[in-house]
Amino acid sequence: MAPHYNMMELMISVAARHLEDGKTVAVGTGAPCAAAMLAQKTNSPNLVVVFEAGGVAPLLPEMPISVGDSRTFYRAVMAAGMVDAMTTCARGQVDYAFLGGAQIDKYGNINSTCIGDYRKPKVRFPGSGGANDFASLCWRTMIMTVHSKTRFVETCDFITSPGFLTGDGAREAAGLPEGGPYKIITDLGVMGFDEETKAMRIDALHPGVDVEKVQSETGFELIVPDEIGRTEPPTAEDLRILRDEVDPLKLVIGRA
Amino acid sequence: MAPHYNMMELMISVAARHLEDGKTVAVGTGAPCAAAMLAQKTNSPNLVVVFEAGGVAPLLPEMPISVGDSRTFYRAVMAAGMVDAMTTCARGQVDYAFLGGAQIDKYGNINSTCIGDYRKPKVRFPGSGGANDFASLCWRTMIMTVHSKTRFVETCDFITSPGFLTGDGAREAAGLPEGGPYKIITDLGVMGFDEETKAMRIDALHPGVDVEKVQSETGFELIVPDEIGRTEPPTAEDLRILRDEVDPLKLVIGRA
Amino acid sequence: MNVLDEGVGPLFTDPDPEAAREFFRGKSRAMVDKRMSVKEAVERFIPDGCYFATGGFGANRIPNAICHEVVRQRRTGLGFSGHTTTHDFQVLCAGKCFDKLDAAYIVGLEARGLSPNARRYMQSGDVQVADWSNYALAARLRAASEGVSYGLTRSMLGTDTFKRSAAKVVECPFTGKKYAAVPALWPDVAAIHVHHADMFGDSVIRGISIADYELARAAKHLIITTERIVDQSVIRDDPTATSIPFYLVDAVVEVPYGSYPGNMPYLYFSDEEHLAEWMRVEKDPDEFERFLDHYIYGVATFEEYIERCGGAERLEKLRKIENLIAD
Amino acid sequence: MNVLDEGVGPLFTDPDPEAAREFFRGKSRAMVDKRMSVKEAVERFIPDGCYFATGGFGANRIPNAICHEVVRQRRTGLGFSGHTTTHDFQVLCAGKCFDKLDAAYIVGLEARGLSPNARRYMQSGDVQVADWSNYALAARLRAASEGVSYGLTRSMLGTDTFKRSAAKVVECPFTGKKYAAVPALWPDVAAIHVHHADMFGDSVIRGISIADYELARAAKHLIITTERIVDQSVIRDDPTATSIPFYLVDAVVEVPYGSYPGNMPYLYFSDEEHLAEWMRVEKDPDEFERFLDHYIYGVATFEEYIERCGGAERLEKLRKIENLIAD
Repeated sequence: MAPHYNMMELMISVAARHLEDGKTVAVGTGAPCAAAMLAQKTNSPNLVVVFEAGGVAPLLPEMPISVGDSRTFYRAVMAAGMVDAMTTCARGQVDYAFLGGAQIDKYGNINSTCIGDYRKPKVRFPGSGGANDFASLCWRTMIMTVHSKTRFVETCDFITSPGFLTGDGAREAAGLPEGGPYKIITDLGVMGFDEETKAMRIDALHPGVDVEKVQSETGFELIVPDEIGRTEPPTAEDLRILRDEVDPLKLVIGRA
Repeated sequence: MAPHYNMMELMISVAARHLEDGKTVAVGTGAPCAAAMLAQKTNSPNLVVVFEAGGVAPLLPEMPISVGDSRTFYRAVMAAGMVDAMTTCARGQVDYAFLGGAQIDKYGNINSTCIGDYRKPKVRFPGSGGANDFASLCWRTMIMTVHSKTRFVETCDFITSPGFLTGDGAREAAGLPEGGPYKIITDLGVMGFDEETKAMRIDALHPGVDVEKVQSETGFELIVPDEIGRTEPPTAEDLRILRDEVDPLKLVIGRA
Repeated sequence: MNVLDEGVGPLFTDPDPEAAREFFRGKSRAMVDKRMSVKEAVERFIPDGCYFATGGFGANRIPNAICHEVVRQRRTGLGFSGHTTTHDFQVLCAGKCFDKLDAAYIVGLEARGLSPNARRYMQSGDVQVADWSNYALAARLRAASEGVSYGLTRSMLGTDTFKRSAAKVVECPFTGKKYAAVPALWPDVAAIHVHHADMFGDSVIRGISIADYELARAAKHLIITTERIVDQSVIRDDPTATSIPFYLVDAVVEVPYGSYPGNMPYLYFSDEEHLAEWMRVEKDPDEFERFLDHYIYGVATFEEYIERCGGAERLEKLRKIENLIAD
Repeated sequence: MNVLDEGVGPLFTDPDPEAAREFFRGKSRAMVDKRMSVKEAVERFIPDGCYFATGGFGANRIPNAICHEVVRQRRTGLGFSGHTTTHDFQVLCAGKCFDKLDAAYIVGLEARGLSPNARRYMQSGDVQVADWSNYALAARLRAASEGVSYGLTRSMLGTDTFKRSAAKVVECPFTGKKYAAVPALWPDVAAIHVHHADMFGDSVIRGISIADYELARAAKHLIITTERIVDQSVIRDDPTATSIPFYLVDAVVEVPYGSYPGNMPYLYFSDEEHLAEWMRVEKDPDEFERFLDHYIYGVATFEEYIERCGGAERLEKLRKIENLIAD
């Protein structure tokens, strides 16, 4: 009998399994941080967590509120600065980074800047922060988001952070290093990107979700491969670690 | 009755008086360091001494042997790095720097790299070290050297560090910031540079030295202004400080 | 110079290294007592219309006493930038102090949500904006700190962030690789909050440095606020720990809890309740006006503000949270 | 890209950032025990023909145990660079280990004079040289550390140092100013001597850092020699002090007195008598051969070398000199 879990617990568990051992991950607050912590306690004990403001490999005592707060370098091996963190990405030493945003298009480009006219926006969001840097410089960017038509759009109002831009070869033409979006973990499943066209495809679906449902919540046509995986739900051990060790205050997993 | 002094003591005293209060000076080992220390204890208590390897405003307990040894940041206010030291020069925050070399031409260009064919030199010297950086980036470079025809040459075998290159406007044309050689303190006097042509001229002569003597020890024609100053010999107080406080082991002043 | 592409964003500051060198040439390196009050530091070094930058990261080690004073002195027409500006940005938006902005991260407070008043201000069209990434902004400061007029990064390429910046695309003369060339940023004045400093300005930061190493060197004038002023012997005992030397500094202001309600590593955690109150009252402009009258305009000093927020008792609680001490 | 001028010096390493990224992609970030002997570190990471760089500054905080082992293992055909290389350079010249050289400061030992043997080697024509300034070389490492293929400096312009370098003159796209563009330098391997490190490579340097922050990040492989290995808790107690994180490091070698006869700040001063002996014996090539047999080829380890130089008694004297303790 599978244990009961909520959607956030599922998404975090699925994200955690994508983080390979012996690699580096740049995380923000919330779910990505929980995913990295869970990975360290399960499949990837040697996963190295870094924060954009300078914290390297902290022993996180609790969830940070800010990617620059004290927790992000609590008993860290190094409390450096932003230039060090970002140039580590630029040198090719950061494998994964987690991004979020208000809009994402089929090439994984992300908008976190504004809706409407740039000069007098209908809605102004934070902008890049470190997101554009991570999306430009890390090997594999990961996105965790709810899946809806307002979020998965044909065209972003503003491309804050690069995915594959206009498709295959576009990153290289723009001067960006190899990299780009890797997996998008949503409340419906896991999206990936086609190796040739770099357009978004369905990789796997959560239990009980079908292709029609995903497509209906997406504002552009998804590639539907012949074989679509099923995401593995969190194990009892995943849930115990997540609830007892990673997020005992339920700051993240309590929200779902 | 003037106190007795040797040539090195004279040169150091003269150099010290050129270092204004509230300014920064990048020094090497030996006489320049002694000059900066003497200036701090006489005319320029707020002179800030910096070293190219990163030491800032140390309380020098004795003469350094290396511009990167422990003495250069003994009880310093900051022990930084070379990039910090050199970029401080580049930003325009270092006023004076002392240079040396095997050859110097009439525009104050300096050779500390080689004599003869570059690829298989007759004599190989250290090269730039930090000298080219100081000569390029500081406001006023100072040179302390013995005055001889083999040293003051028409053409350097190799221009390691820039003076005024080929004369007025040449630094700007090459892309160098404003700056360049300021005073050359030799065992015969103090040489400066003509404001218009940027060619070397006699500023002042040491007691007992005349124009003919200086010109005969110089491999190119010096500009001889109508008015030539006389260097002031070290005062008794200068000598006391130099001998008792700055260089009690006579590492520098004992050599002359 | 072949420029392959360029952003259309405004450039608010002069990237000419000669102008910066000339400025720095005239700035004294004398090791003199630079202690003054928050009020005096703002009066002397942050005039209307100047370009101001904050150190720290959002609500972490921010020079909040300076931000409050800028609002209290009703500064207008400033240029502004900072790294992941959250609460500092919120405070300056409250006073509508700036109308030119180099934005990297604005409006939001990270996990705490978005500031209603900052959004209103940024959606008003009253602020001229250039967008950058956090690293691009750091690279601009780094270039200035190096005395050169531009820096290089591979961030921003191919995006609207690039388009709305003032960057240009150039090619490497060795490899042909494309880079975003970002113009050096020399702020007229920066404020950085540190753990301790001597009266001359030699400063020590504990924990992450964000981009404050670069900012301290790029800023033409530098205000240091410090949790405590120490004798210079403390600095000279451990010169490895110094990241800001005195000759960069114009003002040294002792402000215990100067990052409040932000986090100060090792000393006090952020006051999440008070930050939540800011977010709540901002929803109603009238209520927010009363809030500002109570907490900023109606007090003479930052110490009074902290007093109104709960004073010593509150601070003791934040000290415990910071140090993971259970109540 | 308009190149206005370019040096004719050789470029020994590839400035392509993609090649470097690909290398670093494959390098593990796992926090594993990296302790090994000097012998093993040199065998594994410094093969014949690779490009090697030393940290420190001349005879200050140099990885001298590694330099001796490189000579003892009779490495040849190396590329080499370092900042104000003095005694480290002298040691490698003794073994004729390199034949490609990025020179900033060579041959001399600062106030100690010029090395006769290093001069002979450099005047032989057997070494291919590019000349740089100290800062230009640091800027090359810094560019590599930033993951870009070139850096900018206003040094070297207008001189033969520029001409004999591999730099190029480019123009700023914002101001038209000229800069020397210097190609990123990613050494195949670097060795840096530090005060303490944990077994994973997290390293702490006390005092000036020279260009070792940049070198540690630029080097593809990194050997840390350390005065002592500490438990990681020592590192985690004060993460602000760490300048080299474990993921940059390939080998951690505990070598007490590893900078001998060079200076190690706070621990021991340089052995000026022994350095003077090097200079003296170098005058006569035959005597120098016997000297090298005695001190390098004829010993199995660096510890034996130190023993032959006077061992504990000598080191105690250098400790006193360093700490200004009168005998």
